Amino acid sequence: MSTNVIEAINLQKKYGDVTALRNATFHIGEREIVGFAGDNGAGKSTLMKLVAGSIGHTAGQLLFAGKERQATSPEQARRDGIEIVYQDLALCDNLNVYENIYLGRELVSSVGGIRVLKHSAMRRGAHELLERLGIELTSMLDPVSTLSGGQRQMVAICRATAFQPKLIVMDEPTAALSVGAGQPLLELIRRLPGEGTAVMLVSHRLSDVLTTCSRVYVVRHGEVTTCVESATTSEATLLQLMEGHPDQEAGRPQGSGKSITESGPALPARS
Amino acid sequence: MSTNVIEAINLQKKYGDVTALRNATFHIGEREIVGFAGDNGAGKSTLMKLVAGSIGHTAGQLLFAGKERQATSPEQARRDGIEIVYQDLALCDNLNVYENIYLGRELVSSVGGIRVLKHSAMRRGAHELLERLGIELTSMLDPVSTLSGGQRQMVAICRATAFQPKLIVMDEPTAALSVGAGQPLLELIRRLPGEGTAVMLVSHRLSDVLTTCSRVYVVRHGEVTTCVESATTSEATLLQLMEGHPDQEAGRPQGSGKSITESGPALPARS
Amino acid sequence: GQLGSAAGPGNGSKKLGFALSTFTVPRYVKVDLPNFTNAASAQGYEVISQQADSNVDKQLENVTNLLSQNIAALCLMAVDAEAGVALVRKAKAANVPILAYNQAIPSKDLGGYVSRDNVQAGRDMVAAADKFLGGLNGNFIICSGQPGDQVAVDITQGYMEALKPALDSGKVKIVSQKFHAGWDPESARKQVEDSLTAAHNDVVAVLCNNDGLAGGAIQSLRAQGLATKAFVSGLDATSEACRAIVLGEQQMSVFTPYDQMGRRAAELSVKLAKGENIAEGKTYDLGGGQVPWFPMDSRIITKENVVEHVKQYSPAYVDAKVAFGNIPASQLPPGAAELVK
Amino acid sequence: MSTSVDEPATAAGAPVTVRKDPRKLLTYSREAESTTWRLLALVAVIALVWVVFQQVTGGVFVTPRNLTNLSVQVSVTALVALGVTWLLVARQIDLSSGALIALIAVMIAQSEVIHGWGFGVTVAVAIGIGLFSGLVNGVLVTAVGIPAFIATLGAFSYLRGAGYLISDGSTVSGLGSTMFTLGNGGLSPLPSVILIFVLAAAVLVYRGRRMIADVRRSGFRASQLLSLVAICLGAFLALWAFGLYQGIPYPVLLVLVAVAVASFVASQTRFGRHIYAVGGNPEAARRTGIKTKRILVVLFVVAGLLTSIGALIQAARLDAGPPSTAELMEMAAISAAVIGGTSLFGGRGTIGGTMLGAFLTGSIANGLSLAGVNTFWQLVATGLLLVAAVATDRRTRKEGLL
Amino acid sequence: MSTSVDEPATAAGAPVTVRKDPRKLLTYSREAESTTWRLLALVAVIALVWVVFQQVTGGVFVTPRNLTNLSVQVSVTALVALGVTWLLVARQIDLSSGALIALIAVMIAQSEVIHGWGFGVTVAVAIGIGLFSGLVNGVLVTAVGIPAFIATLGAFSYLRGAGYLISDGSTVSGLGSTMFTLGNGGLSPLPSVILIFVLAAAVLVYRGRRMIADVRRSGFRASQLLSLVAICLGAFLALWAFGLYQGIPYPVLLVLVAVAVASFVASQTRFGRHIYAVGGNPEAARRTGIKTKRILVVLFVVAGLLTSIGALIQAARLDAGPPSTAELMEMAAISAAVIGGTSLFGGRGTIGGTMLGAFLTGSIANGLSLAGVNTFWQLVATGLLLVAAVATDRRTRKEGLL
Ligand SMILES: Nc1ncnc2c1ncn2[C@@H]1O[C@H](COP(=O)(O)OP(=O)(O)OP(=O)(O)O)[C@@H](O)[C@H]1O
Ligand SMILES: Nc1ncnc2c1ncn2[C@@H]1O[C@H](COP(=O)(O)OP(=O)(O)OP(=O)(O)O)[C@@H](O)[C@H]1O
Ligand SMILES: [Mg+2]
Ligand SMILES: [Mg+2]
Repeated sequence: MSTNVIEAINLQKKYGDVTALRNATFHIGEREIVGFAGDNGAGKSTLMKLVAGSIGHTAGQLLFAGKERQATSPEQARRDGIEIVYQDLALCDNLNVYENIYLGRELVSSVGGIRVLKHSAMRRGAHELLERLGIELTSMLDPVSTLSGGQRQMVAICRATAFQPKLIVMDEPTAALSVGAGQPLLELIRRLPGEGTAVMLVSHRLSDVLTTCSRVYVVRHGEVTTCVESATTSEATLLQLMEGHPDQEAGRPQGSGKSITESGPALPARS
Repeated sequence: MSTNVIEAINLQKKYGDVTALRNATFHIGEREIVGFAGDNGAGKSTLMKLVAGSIGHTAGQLLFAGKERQATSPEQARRDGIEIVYQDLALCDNLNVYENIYLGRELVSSVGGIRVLKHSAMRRGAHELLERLGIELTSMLDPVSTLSGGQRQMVAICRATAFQPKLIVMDEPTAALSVGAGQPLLELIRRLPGEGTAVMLVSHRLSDVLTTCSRVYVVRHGEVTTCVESATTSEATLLQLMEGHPDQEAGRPQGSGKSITESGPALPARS
Repeated sequence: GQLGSAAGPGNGSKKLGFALSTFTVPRYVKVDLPNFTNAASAQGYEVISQQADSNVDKQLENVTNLLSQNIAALCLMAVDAEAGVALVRKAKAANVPILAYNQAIPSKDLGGYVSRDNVQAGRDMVAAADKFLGGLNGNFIICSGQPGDQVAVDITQGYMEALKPALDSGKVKIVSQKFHAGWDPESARKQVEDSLTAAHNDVVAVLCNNDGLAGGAIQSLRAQGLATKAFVSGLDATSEACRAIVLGEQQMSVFTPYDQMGRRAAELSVKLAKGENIAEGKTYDLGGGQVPWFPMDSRIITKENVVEHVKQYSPAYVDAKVAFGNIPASQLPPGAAELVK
Repeated sequence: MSTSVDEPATAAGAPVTVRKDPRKLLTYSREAESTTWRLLALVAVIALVWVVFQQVTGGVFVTPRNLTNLSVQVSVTALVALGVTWLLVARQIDLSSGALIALIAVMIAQSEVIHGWGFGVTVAVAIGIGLFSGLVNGVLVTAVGIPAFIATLGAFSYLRGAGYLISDGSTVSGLGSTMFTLGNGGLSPLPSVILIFVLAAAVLVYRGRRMIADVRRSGFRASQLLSLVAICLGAFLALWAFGLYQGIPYPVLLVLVAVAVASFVASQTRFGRHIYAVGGNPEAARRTGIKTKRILVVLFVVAGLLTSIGALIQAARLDAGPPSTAELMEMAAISAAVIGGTSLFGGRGTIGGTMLGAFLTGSIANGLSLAGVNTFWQLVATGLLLVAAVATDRRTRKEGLL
Repeated sequence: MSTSVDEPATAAGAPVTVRKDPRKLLTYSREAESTTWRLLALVAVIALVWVVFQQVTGGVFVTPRNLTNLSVQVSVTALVALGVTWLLVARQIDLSSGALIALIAVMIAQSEVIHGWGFGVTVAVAIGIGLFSGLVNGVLVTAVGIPAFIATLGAFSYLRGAGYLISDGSTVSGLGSTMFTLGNGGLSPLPSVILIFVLAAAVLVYRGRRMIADVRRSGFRASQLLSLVAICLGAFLALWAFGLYQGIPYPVLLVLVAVAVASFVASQTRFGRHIYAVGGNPEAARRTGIKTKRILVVLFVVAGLLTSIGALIQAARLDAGPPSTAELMEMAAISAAVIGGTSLFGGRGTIGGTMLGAFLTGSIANGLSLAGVNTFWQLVATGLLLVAAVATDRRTRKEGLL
């Protein structure tokens, strides 16, 4: 299991009396694209935030590259090579496009021992990153608060994909994107494993999830209930798994999709 | 044209040197569901905000029920019976679910001449509204900041649909909704004309737009470029119109879709 | 069961209240209060003291709190004369006799009044200026203390009274008069700096309500090379002022023997606490009634008597090192050098 | 792609047949719950401070007489802080309270003593000035678009200056007897005791019933019981202090009325909700059609009104109109609100918290003064105690100790 | 369904073949542009105030001597306001500046006069206290979680108390000659003129080149030219004032250095960007891995450092360490920042704006004082002018008059 970028065992997150997540057990292999599907409020974003270290879990284990982390923090996650596109984007509204993209990792050059920002290099870099996604913004220099919903989302995506991380967590990256902008993103995601990056993808566009990911974990009512191989799963099956129809609950998937629980190999013993 | 809920003629919106919208001409008839499709940054949200009065236009005309409004304001729009689901939701994060839904239109009962809030009536009302969309929230009493992305969106939708308006403007209402929650919403939207409400729907899910709306306006680069009938338009055509392929530009739609410009009746003279 | 009635003379309480207006002027902590306390404890009385940061509201709370501590008599240095009336009324209601200290209170319910005459101090400063300048003539600057502070108001009133003839005849012109919140020296420095600019340095005297303000004023005079040329007055004869007097940058400071004043007030308070009569001849008309009055003489500290002053009040009140340190022996008045050693 | 796949044991285990989210549905507000804990923590901190002072002052602190004094000493700050709390909730600030009190106090003295106008006219003048000054602040902020900090800082200066100008820097004392009574008199002990008893009983019954209903619905919550206990204790202390000394002083009575009205408005009226909406997300509130500017103007006017009532009390207590009065009152009011949990960034704050905040700072000042601590040490101690008290409060809540 | 459909003329008209968005692509930042206008408006307001005072004072206001005085009078506020600006940008506040200046001034006097320590040691002591006090504030805010308002209000009280305690309430005067020179001396006129000339030339060349490049890329913008003009005017005034009177005073020199360093840090370093990020969206900044707490601590420490430099100037100017000095300095600093466009809600604020804000309030105080206005009227006028100046500033920008 040492090849897993990340592994979670019975992860739990409570907000006071509210259990947002319980019994979340999953793993992401290196260079793997794994989807997470679930209803609204199922706990997907909570899970993603736990992985990115922006909140801490209240029980269970979280292992990065095989090593357990008791207390996670965003800094630690960044050092571990984990990037995330938050559902709420987490942009600094008063900063401009390239400042947001390079936030915390600004390009600097040393001038007489003092590290000076390379504004124009960052501007160019941001431009290139946006071009990878096939878009152009009216101004790289205005605060991102003046951008449209989709444009803001692209900025957040650029930030996460800019620094060749080991794992990118994407929480609904295509929600605000038009079809025209969504496709290049999905293609980009598919290219990422080739660049050494694993991806965790949360999306309500089930077709995107199924066509992009190798496996899909189903999150329901705060639990990671099952895992399916996307090659053998239809949208309808996935939907049923998400909504938890009684027959699905018992572990008998309908349609063409197969729950890996039944078809996959037995669980290897964990060291 | 007096049956139009709203009509815009050459509407323009400039933010300083940035022209977000120009030459926007369109109309929404009574009990009509009209879609607006366009790329990211095309100007859809700007258009919706103009209609809802939360920003003012810099040129052109905006007519509500045939009457022109020079200066619009959210209060005026509400009085005109216009409700909107903003793309950024515009929720008060510190208020709870029912307070957000009833914000500005709280239910009150008169106790000795003083209007006292009917908290439990609002709580029940909010519960019913959410049930219409087939959902349940962990707490109606917690600030909406603790809700998931999709749950927040539903609150915004409930707020817009709660008071039998004449026109509901929906800016990407399904963006954060799961498939399971999106379907009931689309059904609700389809029911709205029956209740006397017209709908302006912005969505990047083109299939939703085509199956729900009678007509779709295409917004591109800040212009409302064309209008198609959804019955005769395929997703692919719509996409091409949005992206503005050269052959579309000249007004020759491809595939099965037909631009109303060509097939529809001539423009009636405006009085 | 009103606890308040338990207080007052003859109830056997051995506590005296001493409500001061501020501690930010050094004399109160260093001279008045210790002398008062010592004199009172010599007679077996404990002193509870409060001070009000020159703030009428705070003094109201102070007095209320003192009265709730079962004191036998209250010695009150009012922040504001008029506002003191209500305090006297409160004390009387609680059956506690009250002695006004340093500051008159226009109430006939006072048991007595121990004072320095602040108006007189103002007149003294003008008289000194008259002497130094050889006649009142020219442009004056007035630096007054905290707005609303009675000491500031009274001294300034003293200036105006003494200057009136010269002002009326046009021989003296006041180019600037300003009250300074918190008696802030930096604020005084700015005032004098700006006034010098406005008057093109044609200023012959700066009358200051206390030594701190004088210190600020001297700095701006120095910057224009006017220190030692223009007349500067102050109040309290602090170490700082003594130094300036030695250097010739300040001509005089008014000083009241606060030690005697404190002791006197303690004696009188104890008498009041015991319910004894303290009427003794002099009375003060407070508008509405005469009250027994115990005036204290102020003295003027100049280069001539500054060494004597420092000798007498060092180290309790002034610091010889601050007053005379780092000054060339040639400039030191006789006897000063030994004090620094 | 990895082929080994984990599967949580539960999924293959016992089948779940309900569609409902099995996660606990909350029938109470966690936000309100945490606010309650914050208030309880503050009560505990105040109790701690009291115990310490009771020791230090040799038993003088917790006596009916001193508690009565304390409650009166706190009353002006409490009234001003009430108005400031709402302004802070709506993302505004008011730095002019102290100067306004001074100006009004001067005018009260002028009216009663110099002009010989009666109590009624004087009150009208006082309140009129308060309302007008609030209106000016509100208009400057909303119509002219000056940040509240600057608009009220300007007022801080010009109102204070006006007070000095009108009084010519000197205090006028000797107000009329009605005015004097307003500041120094009170309800006599018997009706006071009855009033407190009735009030406390009403609150206890109302809250007790709600608690029982809540216990049925969502189970027992310690915070509810503890609040009841705290209210009982408070009522008992009030009964003891006011009953055994001189009854409820009028200033305290005014505060009680203001608090009751404000609490009602905050939680039971549209206007109250809109204040919080404007503070939570001004743009969203505006877009919902709420007249945000009008609300802000009203809030400034209300702050002016409460300040003018405070000024009446202040002048009446001093029996004079000193133009230098109420220095730093604005700071005292803002800190009371902030200590009570009001955010300077808007959207959050309760009236109860502000009252406790005012009581905490008032207790510290009163205790240090009673203990006869040297002033300089008093300044140091005030600062340290303030920080320590708030730190204790935060810690307690953070670690769920209370 | 309506069958009549509008179709904008353009769609059927001339075909567009480019995929590029035909809407203007901005090659400049509108945000920066509007900030520039705001600063220009402030400059205009200051100029207006100057013209008025020049009339009222009969020509004394705009003289080399008075401008030199003014610049020195403003210097302490400017230094303190610089640190406060960053704190405000990062959503914090510092109410302890005035008290800290007093404490440090007292310590400077103690060190030089009582202990006879040299200039170097004294400076070290002063700066040490400033840093430490800032650190305490920072730790209280970040580690203990006390709101900055309360933590620094506590410091406001205990630092002032400490100053009184150490000095026992009395002022110690007669500092060493080096210290005295620091506050009262300056660069002699010739090097001053050269320095100003070189500095201004450098700024003009740098900005001029950028302007030319910008004109090529995105066309001419009036704001750029006007800024150049404003800089020229400022340099000319400085040349005139300092050249004809006594050269650049050391306090002003210190301010210049601080402003240069701070501007560089704000715009050209990571740390600078992170301050704005933390203020704009603290949670987003934290999630991006920025050590927000560390940044806040550093900002409090920097504020302490700048305040300690201000205290050195203050003590040196007074040649003494009065424990009562610098009352309300914190308010003066905060208002300078807010007048200069810094938001109390974080994320927005410039150093240039703050300097102009300090200059505006300083000019008003100096002008009123020169004009010999009575204290009470001065208070009224200060308040009214403050409000009027900021209102003019807002109006001008709103209506695009400037
Ligand atoms: N800070 C919080 N405090 C309390 N409850 C929270 C908090 N954050 C999330 N929750 C609750 O946790 C549950 C899961 O939320 P989460 O955001 O993880 O859902 P999600 O699967 O991402 O949903 P969506 O598809 O709508 O984004 C929700 O019921 C939500 O109300
Ligand atoms: N406040 C503003 N200031 C300046 N420019 C703005 C502002 N708001 C929007 N714009 C610009 O106007 C254009 C249109 O924005 P709008 O939000 O209307 O797009 P949209 O069609 O809704 O896009 P999306 O699908 O991404 O939501 C964008 O280029 C955006 O940058
Ligand atoms: Mg989510
Ligand atoms: Mg949009």
